[in-house]
Amino acid sequence: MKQPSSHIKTLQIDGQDVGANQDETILEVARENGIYIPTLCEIEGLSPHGGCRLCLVEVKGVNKLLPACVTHVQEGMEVFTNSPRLQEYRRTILELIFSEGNHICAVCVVNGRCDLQALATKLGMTHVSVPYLYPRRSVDASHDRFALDRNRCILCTRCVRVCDEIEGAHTWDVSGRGVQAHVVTDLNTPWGDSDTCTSCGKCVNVCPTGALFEKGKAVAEMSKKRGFLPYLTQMREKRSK
Amino acid sequence: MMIEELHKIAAVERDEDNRFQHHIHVCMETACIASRSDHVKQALTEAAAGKPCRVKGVGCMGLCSAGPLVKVEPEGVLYQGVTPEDATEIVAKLGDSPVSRLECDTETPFFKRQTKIVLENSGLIDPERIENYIAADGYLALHTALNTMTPAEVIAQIAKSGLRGRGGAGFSTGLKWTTVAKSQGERKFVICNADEGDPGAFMDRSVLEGDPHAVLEGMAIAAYAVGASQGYVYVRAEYPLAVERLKLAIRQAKKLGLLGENICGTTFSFNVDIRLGAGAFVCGEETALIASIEGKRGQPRPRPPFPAEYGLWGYPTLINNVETYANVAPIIRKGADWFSAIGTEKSKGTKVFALTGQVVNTGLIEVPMGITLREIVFDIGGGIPEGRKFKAVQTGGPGGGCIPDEYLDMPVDYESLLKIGSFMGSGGMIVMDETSNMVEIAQYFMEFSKTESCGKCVPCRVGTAQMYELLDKVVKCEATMDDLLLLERLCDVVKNTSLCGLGQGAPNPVLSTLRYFRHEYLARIQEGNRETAFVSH
Amino acid sequence: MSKVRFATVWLDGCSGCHMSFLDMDERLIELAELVDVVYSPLVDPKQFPDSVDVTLVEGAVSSDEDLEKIRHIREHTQYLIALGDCSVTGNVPSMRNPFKVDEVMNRAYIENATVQPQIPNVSVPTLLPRVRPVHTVVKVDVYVPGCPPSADTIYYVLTTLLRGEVPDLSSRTRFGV
Amino acid sequence: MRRHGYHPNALIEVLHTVQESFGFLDEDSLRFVAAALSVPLSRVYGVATFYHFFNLKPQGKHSCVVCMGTACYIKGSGSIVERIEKEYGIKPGETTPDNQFSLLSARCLGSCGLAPAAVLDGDVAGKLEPEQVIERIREWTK
Repeated sequence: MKQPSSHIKTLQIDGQDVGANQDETILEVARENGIYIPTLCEIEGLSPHGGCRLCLVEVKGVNKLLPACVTHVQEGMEVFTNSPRLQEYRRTILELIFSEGNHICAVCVVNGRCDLQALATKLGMTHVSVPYLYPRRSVDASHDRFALDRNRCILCTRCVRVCDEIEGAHTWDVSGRGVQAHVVTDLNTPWGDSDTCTSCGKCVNVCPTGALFEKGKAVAEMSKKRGFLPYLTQMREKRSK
Repeated sequence: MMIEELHKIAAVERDEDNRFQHHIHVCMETACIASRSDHVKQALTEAAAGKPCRVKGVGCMGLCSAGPLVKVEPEGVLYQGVTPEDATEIVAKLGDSPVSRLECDTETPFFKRQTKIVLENSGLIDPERIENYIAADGYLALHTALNTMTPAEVIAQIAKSGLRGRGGAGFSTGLKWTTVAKSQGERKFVICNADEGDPGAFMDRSVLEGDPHAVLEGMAIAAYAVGASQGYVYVRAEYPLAVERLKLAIRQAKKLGLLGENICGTTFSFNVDIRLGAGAFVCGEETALIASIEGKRGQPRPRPPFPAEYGLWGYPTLINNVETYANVAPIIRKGADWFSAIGTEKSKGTKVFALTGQVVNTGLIEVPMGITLREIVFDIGGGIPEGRKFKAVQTGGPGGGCIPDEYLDMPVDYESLLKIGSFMGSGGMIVMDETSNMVEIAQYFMEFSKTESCGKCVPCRVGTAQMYELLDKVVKCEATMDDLLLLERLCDVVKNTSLCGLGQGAPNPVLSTLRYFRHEYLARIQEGNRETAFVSH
Repeated sequence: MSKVRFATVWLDGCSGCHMSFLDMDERLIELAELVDVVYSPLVDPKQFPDSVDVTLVEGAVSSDEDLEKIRHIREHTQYLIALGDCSVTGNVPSMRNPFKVDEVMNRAYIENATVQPQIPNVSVPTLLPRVRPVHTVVKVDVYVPGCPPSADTIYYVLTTLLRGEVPDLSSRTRFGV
Repeated sequence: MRRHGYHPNALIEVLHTVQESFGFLDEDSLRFVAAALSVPLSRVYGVATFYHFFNLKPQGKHSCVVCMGTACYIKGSGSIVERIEKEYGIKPGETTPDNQFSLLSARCLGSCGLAPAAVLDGDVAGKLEPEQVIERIREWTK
């Protein structure tokens, strides 16, 4: 029998034997094999962030939980993606996210098309058992076409990353820290006044919630178009070759 | 710099010292300067003018609460609470019977029970003079390593000594060095973590202020061992004196060819730069510290890859803390066997602690690993003031725990502390007596973690805020048993799902106080229930 | 077997959940065979009875009156069902929570009033400092999110409970809707 | 800035220098730093607000930094802050309306042996009582 190349690793995910390239993450391999691991800050085409902690998985012999989005596969790894403990942790993390902002799905432009809302349903979060924090957060509607409602921002930094890595403008960044952290444009100056923003709308489309949205859209009217992201990444890779 | 030159500098310095019959050492560290030891030194210098007596500023002598401290050698008389007005009298009584009203008894356990490696020079040498350090065998280890040992032999010595990281987690230093040495990279870096952020901890500040060259020498040896040519000391901006002394030390070492190009006549080159922190506790976490040196927000990133393989600007990077580096030169100089004879089976050597809180002797101590908490608190620390009762001792900072009296006889080492829900941490040791309320202490630490959370990962960012609110309810007697259950659930989630050590450790003060002082939580909850019951009927 | 004693209440909400309840249409007749509606905005009694088997709660707890009501109801109900986002999360009523009650009142009754600006204070319940989801005040047995939950969802929840089973809502409804 | 070679990595060092010279970081200097180091504006802002050492608002003429480290906390530094709050109506991080005096808190001054400690206009003082601190501040604000 032919020895497998050292670039190919074999491992088990939820009892299923899978093969993977050595530079792949657990998340990528799981997806290729139709195994679902919940994610929120992660989006294909952007660098990983590792902040939402929803993709944490158990690996046999490792006493810490590992984020599937950044953990690379290893030979003989035994991964468990959906233990009762992980389900419980994920639900609590979702509850923490919901408690942190002011997420009122009923009056949100992406109601029905929101990644956060979909996860709550999928992971069986029926209510939020931690107290709501009800922060008082500001809205920036100074841009002609788009608006930012920080009440719905979950600090996944997809907007920051897409603006930096794909558009190259780095108009967005995170300001402050801890529960006070929030996204800003430029020097915390109005988005509409920004000289660096190209109004390309990439941030709006990658935003998982209704925090960034197109103006003129009413409740449940906005859907996010994300096809551009894998396309642009692919085209750029081609050009640089 | 050749070995002969090194010996010559040492000889000249010793000769200079020998010209004086008496030496007066004045502590010139932040805490003593705050009690105006700078004025004391000035007055002593004036009083000693023209006499066979030399006045010199030195590092910490340990008993910070009794400052300003002044020591007279060779008699070994220690004076406490000295004022500038005492200067003439102290000088006049040299060689005579000491000034008894100022005298501090050095025969007490506080002085007798300590074992000094890291602090061997502290209080003896002038930190602002490299010659003084050299006269105390300084830079001999670097010379030995560079000229008589291969990098692999240096690492082998460190590994054999059993030295473990003094920053808190206790990772094997030898193993860390090996990983960096093995990692491929066109450049490598050595970083000294001096972002001592634990409240109630000042070991690293004292070492940097009292013996900066010991740290630089340790870094240089480490750089030689792992193959790095550039080092950074990441130090808190809140420590201006430490920064100043470090800057001076780097300049002096460069001038003598002990840092810079072709050190000690070899091909080895190593430069050190200082990077200032800017008030972010999370930057003590190594990946956050690296981000900060790179000029970014100090947010940690998931590990692996570990900095040893992928660190500063993507290059293999060795990060150790101040105290770890300060152990290196003595180990090379005196041998791994000497070092590993001190301490316990798994925790070798000594540990420096900042002993503070409700204890008679507060200050800086260095003790062998394996000493009991009782010895530290009651013998060295002199017990609890005003006859009050001991309640707990907190170690490990905001990620550590409160240890009750039932564990006072437990040996202090990495494993034992972990077993009882605390943590070695960097060395803060805060004693609490019966007047301390443990729920409030837990809330105090949670406030710390909440404010210092970088905000990157959800469990730490939101979880610490939620736990703080729940603790606040308990403190105000407004919490229910359901709140307590929720608090415990959040502790579990935050501990196990947070990205870095800050979040993973944040629940520990709550968990340890719940474990040992649960009745204090319950009392406040019952108190609250009684009040509501009263209102509703 | 006697019929299940059934109630619905309407706290701070828009009544949309009750409308959705009525949208069960002909299935209401089927349910009426199984339950006795002993208290509801849809029926006559003004006093919440002493013992009720199942109560559907629409709306969040916003005023001192809501608070008193829900505590009383909880004491006299076996199964309490939080129906709809307002009772489960606070939803739209809770959008005032980042602000102080005074600010909200001023905005609504003074700044934005075109005739006779004045803050109502006679024979209206006092607002609580914060709108609260029902489960933060009393124990809730079943959560039915949705704004509003569909008639199908409500029908499913009730029939499942009446069969003595625990409803699984994971794929049937969500926040918002 | 020349000293730091106009390198984007030097952002924090440069911000330290700017704050040392001007006392705080205003919008103009942040813009200038961003342009000179070729760092995006939002990153400069993100970094400046991440670290508590940096101030984006001008500070009072005098300052009192009360240590809130554990040792100081259990020896009553909280009552010092409370006393100042009561007397001057400002919380840690705030400045009196006349810009005479800023109250700040520190995580740990590393002077735990002298708890409770504070830094009064740059000098560390230890074993403080609330009244002692108030007296010092009164001298400033006379």
